[in-house]
Amino acid sequence: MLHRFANPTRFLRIASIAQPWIAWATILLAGTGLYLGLFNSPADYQQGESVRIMYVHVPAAWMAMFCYTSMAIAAGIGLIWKHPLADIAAKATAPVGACFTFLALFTGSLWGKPMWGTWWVWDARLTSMLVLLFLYLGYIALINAFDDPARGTKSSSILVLVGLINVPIIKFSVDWWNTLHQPASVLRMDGPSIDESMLWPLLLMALAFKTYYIWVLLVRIRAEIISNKIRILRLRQVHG
Amino acid sequence: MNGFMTVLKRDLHLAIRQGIDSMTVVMFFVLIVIIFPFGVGPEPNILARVASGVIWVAALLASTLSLERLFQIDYEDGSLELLSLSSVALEVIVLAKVTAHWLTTGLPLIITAPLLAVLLNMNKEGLLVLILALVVGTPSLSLVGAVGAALILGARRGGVLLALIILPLYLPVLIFGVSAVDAIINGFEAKAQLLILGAFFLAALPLCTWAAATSIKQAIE
Amino acid sequence: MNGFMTVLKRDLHLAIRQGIDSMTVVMFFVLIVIIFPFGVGPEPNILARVASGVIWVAALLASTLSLERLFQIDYEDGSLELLSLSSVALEVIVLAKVTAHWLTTGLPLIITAPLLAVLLNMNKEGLLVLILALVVGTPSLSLVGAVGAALILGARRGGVLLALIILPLYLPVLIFGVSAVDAIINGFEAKAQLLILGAFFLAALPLCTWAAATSIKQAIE
Amino acid sequence: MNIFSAENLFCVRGGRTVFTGLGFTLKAGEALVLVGPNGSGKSSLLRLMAGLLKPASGILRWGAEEISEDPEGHGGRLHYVGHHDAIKPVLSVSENVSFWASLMNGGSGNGETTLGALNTLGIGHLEKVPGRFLSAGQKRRVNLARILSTPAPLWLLDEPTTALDRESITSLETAIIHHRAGGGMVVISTHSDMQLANHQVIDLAGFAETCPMLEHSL
Amino acid sequence: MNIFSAENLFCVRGGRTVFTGLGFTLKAGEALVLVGPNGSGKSSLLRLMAGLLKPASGILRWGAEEISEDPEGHGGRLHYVGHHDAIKPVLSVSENVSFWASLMNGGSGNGETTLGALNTLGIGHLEKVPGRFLSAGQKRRVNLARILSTPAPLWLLDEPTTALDRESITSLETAIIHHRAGGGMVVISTHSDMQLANHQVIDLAGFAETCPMLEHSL
Ligand code: HEM
Ligand SMILES: Nc1ncnc2c1ncn2[C@@H]1O[C@H](COP(=O)(O)OP(=O)(O)OP(=O)(O)O)[C@@H](O)[C@H]1O
Ligand SMILES: Nc1ncnc2c1ncn2[C@@H]1O[C@H](COP(=O)(O)OP(=O)(O)OP(=O)(O)O)[C@@H](O)[C@H]1O
Ligand SMILES: [Mg+2]
Ligand SMILES: [Mg+2]
Repeated sequence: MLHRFANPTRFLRIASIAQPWIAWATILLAGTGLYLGLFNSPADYQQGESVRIMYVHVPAAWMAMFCYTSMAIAAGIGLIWKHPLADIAAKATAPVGACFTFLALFTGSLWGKPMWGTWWVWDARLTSMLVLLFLYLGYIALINAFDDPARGTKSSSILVLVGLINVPIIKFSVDWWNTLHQPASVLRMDGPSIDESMLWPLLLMALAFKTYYIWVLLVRIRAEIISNKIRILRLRQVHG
Repeated sequence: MNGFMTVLKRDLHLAIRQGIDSMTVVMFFVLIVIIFPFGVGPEPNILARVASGVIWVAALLASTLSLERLFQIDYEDGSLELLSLSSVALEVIVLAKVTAHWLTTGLPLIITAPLLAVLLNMNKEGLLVLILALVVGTPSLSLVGAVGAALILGARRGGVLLALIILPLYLPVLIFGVSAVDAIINGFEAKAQLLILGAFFLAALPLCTWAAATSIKQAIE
Repeated sequence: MNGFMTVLKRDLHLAIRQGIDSMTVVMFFVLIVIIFPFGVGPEPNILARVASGVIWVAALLASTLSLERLFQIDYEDGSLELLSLSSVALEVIVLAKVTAHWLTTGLPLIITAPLLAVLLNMNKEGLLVLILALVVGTPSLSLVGAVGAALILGARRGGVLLALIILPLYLPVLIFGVSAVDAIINGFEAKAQLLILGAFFLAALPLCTWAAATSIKQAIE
Repeated sequence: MNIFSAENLFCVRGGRTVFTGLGFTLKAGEALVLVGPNGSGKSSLLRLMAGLLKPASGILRWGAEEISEDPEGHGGRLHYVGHHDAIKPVLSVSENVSFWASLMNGGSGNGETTLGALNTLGIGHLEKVPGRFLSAGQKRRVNLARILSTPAPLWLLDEPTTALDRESITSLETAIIHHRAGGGMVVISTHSDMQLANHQVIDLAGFAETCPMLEHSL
Repeated sequence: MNIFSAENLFCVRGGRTVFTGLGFTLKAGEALVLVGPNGSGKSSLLRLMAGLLKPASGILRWGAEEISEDPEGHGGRLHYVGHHDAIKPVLSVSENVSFWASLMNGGSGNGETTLGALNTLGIGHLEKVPGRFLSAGQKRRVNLARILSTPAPLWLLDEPTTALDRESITSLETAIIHHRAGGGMVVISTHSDMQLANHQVIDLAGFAETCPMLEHSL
């Protein structure tokens, strides 16, 4: 199954068909989600209007972890089955994931000021999230630190796999240590414990973030394939 | 097993011949700890409060710096290729080199740490737990660091890059190492933290050996 | 002068080609600053108290690590021999390389520092003086570091040894840099400290250039 | 009897095809010389043979077994001499050589064979000299002494004569004759002319791709 | 007319005497070949000539002037090729070469001469390739292109043929003939036989100390 998509020409064809659809889906989902979240949902009885940060913060935080996990899976596939496309997908995911992580940290801080009275506290959830940002940045630094791109890809793939340990730590940090941050109320074993008027816009936004990720991923993979082609063409030119 | 001992002996041999190496790491460790009061001011109660943290951070940094050359020199002079071509599994060789590294740098740090702790006004119970925590924690540092050292082989900016990669991974050791000491100082038990450090080591042992060996294999392609 | 510009341009060129390099140093700097709260505990008032010290110590370490390869790579690939054989005085070449180093690592540090200071709860006046002190102080770090980088050429344990050599020499910069910020925060003037930092730089400029050039000549014998 | 063979080797480096469709068969006692202009892929082929590099496609075999299936076993039966001499500056010449010997033999570096190997290459008198004091040619000879000090059926030598004087080249040639007489195989890349009796030659220039653009390298 | 000469050179390395009482005189257009077994001091002598190493005693002169009096001036009039090729992996071949040219000329690396030098050594087509993609011989050729791209009266070449194929050696020989025809001098250490017309030879083996232990090395 995988091998069918591993062929870059076929991938490029499928990608160019899928891309506009995904773009429209993103815009639609984000539009409805934002409208519902910002104008059509109640302010929280405890948190007031600042609760609306949630509609960006929570999906961004989910995506930060999701992107890292996908990156690790792609890197693993690239390492074991030597799939060039998987390597490229991992590489293309990193900056997106880093941005989501940054967004989660940033909106979290914004939210923290009214809620906890400070931009930042050094607790387990926030810290492990910061570590995640550094894992992303370390990956990006490592993949670019080699003269030979193939070397960079392999080295950084191993790094992602080792760093994967951090993801469960982020997820369960609120359960294992008592932190300021509130525990999971959507993604938990016994079903969500959040009011439906807030749940819906949240889920829409989460979906929008996901389609946005796929959209950017397609664009970046195509760009990467093309720039590789250019590199090879240049090599061919100079080597005569 | 024979391969393990041969490589371990050779690495210890090299370290002893080069004489000042573990001294250098210890001195760097001491230096960082001593430099710190210059930064935060010399009040004893603040110092005592941050003592365990400073010592752990210094140990982290000393370990990072000393790890940079763990495989680098063998890589550059062609030994690593030959080692990987020997009939001994690369994982065993990695383990032997990590052991040698810990014996020549981790151990001296553990021996020095109590002195520094006293200098920073740490009390006796704290001291004991600090040593225990270092004994359980520093092997993990060497193991995790070995992965970093293997990953950066052939990269352009070694030292800083290595630090960037492994410091985030060191954080669990730092957090539990410090909190073990703080727990005891504040009159709680430190057993849980020490157990977690031990578990971390047991998890790191196979994972890091594998990851380091794999990265070395692809570095010498 | 021409020789200076040629070498400066080439080093900047190399740094830009390797793109992410100064980013790496900045990230290391940020990481060290961030790691400290883990060690010393997260209480905001303690953090604010040690903020300037932590930032300076991190700058020192980032500078140390990034300096390791200042001459190393040129030494290993034979470029340093050829540079020293060119008709341009070795002192000029050293100065060009140090300038390039400061532009690609010192400057980014100065730009990042304010952000970190805010994270550690430093106030606005302190922030301003911190930047000023870094502007006057970091060139000295690059200069002093260059001497260390030249001294360790060909030594076996680069990174740690370098740190050991130059960190003590960095102490004056650290002390006056920190005390400038502390003075302002506590409502005093910081002018004296900044002037001393400036004087240190002026003294380091000829002295370090000469010392680095001399050690390079020795190293390539 | 040992046979070392390959078929249809395809080597890509830095996204560029270096050679394609290369094969060879080497029987016990035979020698293979790789020639070709700079950059034609001699070093790359030797690294493929050692298992240090993986071919983009094609198979290398020892007897009937594929070497990619047991890389450690393959490493144990060959000696590789590359561009770097793997000499530790702080260890003496004999310590340098005997470490590799004992790693190969599983722990028993034999002092006598080490000295014998050094003498064969005319550096017996340097036995106690630390590696850092050696000239380029002396280092190369120490590296060659390493492969003489323990037997292995397959020698892979990448320009082994670099920096060697005439006399050492002759010693090396003699050593190769002995090795082959004992059923050993040897693959050598060289620009200068070494004297080998009845050897096969592969000219790498003949296997260069005219069109280096590759689909699968993306 | 330029004369490069030395008398009574005495070289100590690692506490050991390498050679003593060595002298030579080299006039414009002349060539000097250094031969001798491994470790006899060829590389050391070349480094002495370049001013990279200081003799324990003895004097090197350019014309009447001692080179130790103006090391920078001496550095400016020579090209040295050692064991390392000084090639930056991230710079393209032509950037690598033209940096050295512009350093030598005080800021004006001429694109045309660079390309000319590359073409002379048959690597004009690699002009835009980053250094990291080069094989051993290609690197060596880039290093040689460096010395062709700016004129200097004295060439000091330490085993310049290392890793070169036959064709490149011929190009180098031709380049040396041109250099000498223009009044240049060249000193070469080599084990393989390069073709040079009427050159002087110094056999380093003749200058070795018989008793290598020296009081002053204590
Ligand atoms: C920089 C600071 C912050 C960081 C790094 C951060 C990080 C995260 C992460 C990683 C998640 C996903 C958790 C999961 O899926 O289990 C999350 C969820 C959440 N965060 Fe934050 N957060 C921050 C600040 C805040 C603040 C100040 C609030 C509000 C008081 C807040 C409220 C929430 C809520 C309500 C969720 C959804 C939990 C759920 O339903 O699963 N966060 N945050
Ligand atoms: N860095 C060094 N430190 C100490 N001794 C050295 C050093 N380099 C070389 N020697 C010694 O000096 C002597 C001369 O070495 P040199 O490199 O000049 O020889 P060479 O003639 O160039 O040999 P080769 O043909 O092997 O290149 C040798 O005996 C060597 O052991
Ligand atoms: N590490 C590398 N990364 C990418 N490409 C490389 C690398 N090493 C070599 N190449 C390229 O692969 C090709 C073959 O190189 P190789 O070193 O095998 O040649 P060679 O025949 O040994 O040449 P030489 O005679 O110069 O040693 C060359 O074109 C070279 O540019
Ligand atoms: Mg080669
Ligand atoms: Mg020599």
